[in-house]
Amino acid sequence: MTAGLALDIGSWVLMLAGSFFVFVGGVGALRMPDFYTRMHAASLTDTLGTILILSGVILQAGLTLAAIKLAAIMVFLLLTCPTAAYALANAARLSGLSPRPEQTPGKD
Amino acid sequence: MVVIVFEIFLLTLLVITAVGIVRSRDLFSAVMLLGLFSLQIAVIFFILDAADVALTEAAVGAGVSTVLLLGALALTSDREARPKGRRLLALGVASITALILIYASFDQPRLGDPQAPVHQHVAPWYLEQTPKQIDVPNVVTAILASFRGYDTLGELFVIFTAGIGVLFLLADGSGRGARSQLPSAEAQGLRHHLIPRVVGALLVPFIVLFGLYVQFHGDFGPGGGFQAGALVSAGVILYALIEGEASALRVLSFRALAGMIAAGALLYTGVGLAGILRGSQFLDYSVLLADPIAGQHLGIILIELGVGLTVTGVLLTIFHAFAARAQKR
Amino acid sequence: MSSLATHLPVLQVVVPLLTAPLVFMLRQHGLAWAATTAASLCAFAVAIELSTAARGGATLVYEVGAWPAPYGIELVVDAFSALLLLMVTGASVFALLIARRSLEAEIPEQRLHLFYAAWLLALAGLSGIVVAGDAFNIFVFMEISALATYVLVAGGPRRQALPAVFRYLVMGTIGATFYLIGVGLIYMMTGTLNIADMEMRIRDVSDLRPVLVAGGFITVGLALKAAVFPLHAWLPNAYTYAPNAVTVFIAACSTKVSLYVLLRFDFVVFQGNQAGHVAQFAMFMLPLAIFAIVIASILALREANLKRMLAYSSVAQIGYILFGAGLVSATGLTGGIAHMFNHALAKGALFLAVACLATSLSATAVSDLAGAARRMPFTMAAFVIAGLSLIGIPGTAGFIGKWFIVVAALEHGVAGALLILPVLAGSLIAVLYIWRVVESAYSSPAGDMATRQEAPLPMLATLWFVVLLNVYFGLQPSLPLDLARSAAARLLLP
Amino acid sequence: MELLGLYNYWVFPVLLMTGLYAIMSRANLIKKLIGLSMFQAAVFLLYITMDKIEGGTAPILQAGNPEQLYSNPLPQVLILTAIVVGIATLALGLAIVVRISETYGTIEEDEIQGQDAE
Repeated sequence: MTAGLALDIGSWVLMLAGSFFVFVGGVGALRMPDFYTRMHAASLTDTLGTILILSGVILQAGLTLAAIKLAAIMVFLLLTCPTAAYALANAARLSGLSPRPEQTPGKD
Repeated sequence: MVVIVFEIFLLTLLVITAVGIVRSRDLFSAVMLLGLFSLQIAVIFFILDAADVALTEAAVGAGVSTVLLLGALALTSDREARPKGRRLLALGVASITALILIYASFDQPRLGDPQAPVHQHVAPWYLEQTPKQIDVPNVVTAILASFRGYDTLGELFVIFTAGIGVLFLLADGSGRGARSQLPSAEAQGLRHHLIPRVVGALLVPFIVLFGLYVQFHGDFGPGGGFQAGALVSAGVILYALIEGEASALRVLSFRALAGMIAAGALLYTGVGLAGILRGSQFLDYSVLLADPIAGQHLGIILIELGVGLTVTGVLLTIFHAFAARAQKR
Repeated sequence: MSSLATHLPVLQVVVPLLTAPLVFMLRQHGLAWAATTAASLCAFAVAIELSTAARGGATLVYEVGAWPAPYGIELVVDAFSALLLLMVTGASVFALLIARRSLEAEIPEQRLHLFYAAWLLALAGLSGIVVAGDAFNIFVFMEISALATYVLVAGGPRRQALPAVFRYLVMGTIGATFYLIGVGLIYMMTGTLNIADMEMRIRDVSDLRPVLVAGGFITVGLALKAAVFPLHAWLPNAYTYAPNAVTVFIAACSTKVSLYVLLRFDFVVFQGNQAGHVAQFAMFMLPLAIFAIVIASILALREANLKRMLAYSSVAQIGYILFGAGLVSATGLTGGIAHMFNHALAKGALFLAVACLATSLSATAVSDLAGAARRMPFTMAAFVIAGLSLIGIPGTAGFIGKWFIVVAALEHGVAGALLILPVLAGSLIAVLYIWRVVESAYSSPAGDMATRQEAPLPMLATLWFVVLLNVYFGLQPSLPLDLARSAAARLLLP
Repeated sequence: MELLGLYNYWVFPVLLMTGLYAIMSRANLIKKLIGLSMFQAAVFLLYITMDKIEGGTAPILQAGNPEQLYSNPLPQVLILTAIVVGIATLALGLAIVVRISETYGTIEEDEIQGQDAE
């Protein structure tokens, strides 16, 4: 019973922490001054946040097939999220967007 | 209750996205928002217990149609000119029609009402008979492939027609000319970007593997030939983007794709005719084997395979037809 | 053979459907044409067989997959569908007989096999709609036929074909989606998709608003696809810029198949529930029909392009069919349904003549036809007879349907007599626009137009065969009339 | 609460008509096709809303749980087909747009009509 309770608490802590990071990422994407900083805020926190949330859900699921599937999704996200962020930033750089905030017109 | 609140939130978000799509003058953002729209609506479908539809909408709406739209944008232009006139007429027609539909809604059964006619007639029969007559856990697959298999045959031919149409309009029809155009610099895909290339190459086999899983696991969980076809072609398209079109065509040439398209369509129709030849009706799988339930299983696997083949073939053909057009310019 | 006979309703669809992937793989255009024509002929034979059975009063029902009716999909062939099947498969056969020569001039050789595959899919789609006994199945086959028809029209040699087909695609998809919404609302209120089952269960529905709105959506959606008067914007350009053989095929049958579904739903499904639904249908449709007859005829008269003139005339003729149906009487419906068949014959023959003209004349405008009669005397003679049939001269097929429609209107007394005026006006205008063509063609030629250069013999033979059919069915109209009578009786069954 | 159960049926016409508005009011052919996609997707929502049953789950039968309620599988099957029809229409429409762009050099409807009127 206490082990179950500990698992519950652990998973909730992980999920809440994850939600916090995702939320921060959202605020960052809204409040940061230019494209690169916004993207930076969104991508980093998203990767961390989703992984924390998924770990929490895995703890909830226990040792089942669902947990293995969730772990697979986690690995997938670990690979794709940073790659997508890189590709996005690279595409912006190639299309001539300068990383200096004073030269980029704000998003209208 | 929580689910309903969540759903209402998502639906509202959906409306906002829709308005954003219409207002955006940049077609590229409109296409991206449309992909987002599809993902949101897929989540709503999932909440409403339609797992198969959610999977398909995510694969098709957010995946395939976005790729096609981007391909078309690359060949045309991604800015929209300022529209002239006709807005009032459009607004009038749209509002009146919407009001008529809302007027009708007040007599409609509420969301989830177990007394609604759709839950009283026909549907209970499917839920009851599927274990007895077909014996697959996924009732959606049972209806799709067997009870209403004739509709799915039609669906297969719809996508077949689209493939023929795109080939007719965009390719030169011989299936050979396109290849000679390919090895240009642009066809080399993402070769010069190291990180996406490595990660992408890592993912391709898993995407194809997942596609095959969805193909053959469709009897038990969400999935089936169409979703599998969309996933496998997504894998191959990713491969084409990384390694260049020519390499993708080396794996699956235009000719091989055409063969897949025709083979899938013939396989499905052939299974249907086998029903007639064995003395029953068109598309009756029960007579395929001595045991009716085993016959149903065999029939469902075969026709899902046919759907998977044709869908993969058509989607890849369409992708290559658009891409080959780009190189000709 | 008797065992095969029970499978005829499904073979009607499966034969062209199965041939399409084969033709797609053939690549050799002569073989592709031969296979397409052979499959069309098979389908035509099946349709003849089915119509013989239907004329004997039989209704053939086929359960696909051997699943019982409201759960599985059911195919139903009765007199009405048999008549439509004859039109669809017949139009395909006659159009294909001229297609070989006609299409080679218009479409690059290496794409022809794709084109023939699309042709077969259009044929299978249209037949599939006609035999379907399930509302959703109709949607699926409607989309097969629609997509295939877009491909066929897009094969047109002039660049205007592309915007025309784009508009056709958008409006066709809106129409089909409206139909889908209507079917969804009925399904929501009845729980079934089978049309016969819907007819029974819709009587017990007490909440009427969704059913009423469903009726509206299905009627508007199908009217859009059938090019009923204010919603006909896609039709003239699509017919004008399509390849000539395709125009023969789709002008003869595609809009009529949508009208068929429209009549099925409005008379069979909704009539059970909506007291006075039929009256509403009449109030809504009769004015549209009259506008269609008068305005589209005038537009045809003012049109310079020969094919577009005939296309506007088609919009007007759809008005006649609806006019007959809108009178909601056995005679009126018989006339309307018979006119579907007879108009298909007349308009098919006219577009066949246009295809023959195009083999040696490059003219598309009516005024450029000067000397055509001297150059192609047999083609023009056929055009004149087909034109007489379109006008509705006694002794030609076009007369029969119009006669029944006039008689049905007179059954309504003075109001009916007034209603006839636009019908007669439409025929008079038809005389004028056909006369314009004839006058221009028989006027003295300019320069080298005087040399004789007829269309190739196979095309001419096909044209004359259809023209003679116009005369035959004008003198011996029992086949379409029998089928139309029992179709009308079925639609009016309470 | 009673009316909340109709929210889906109100969002459906709004989405539908947003799509139709885009088709009617915009001259850009790709924008029209985007509108057409939304227009079709809205109908999916209508059908899928019908399938939900209070307390039900996705219609994948669970062995050893005979009391479980399942949502209606039939609308889901219909919409799977309708999604395919939607993508087929979109693909064909885009191919036509690409050809129009090549022959006319524009994908704005009024400019195309202007060129043909000349």
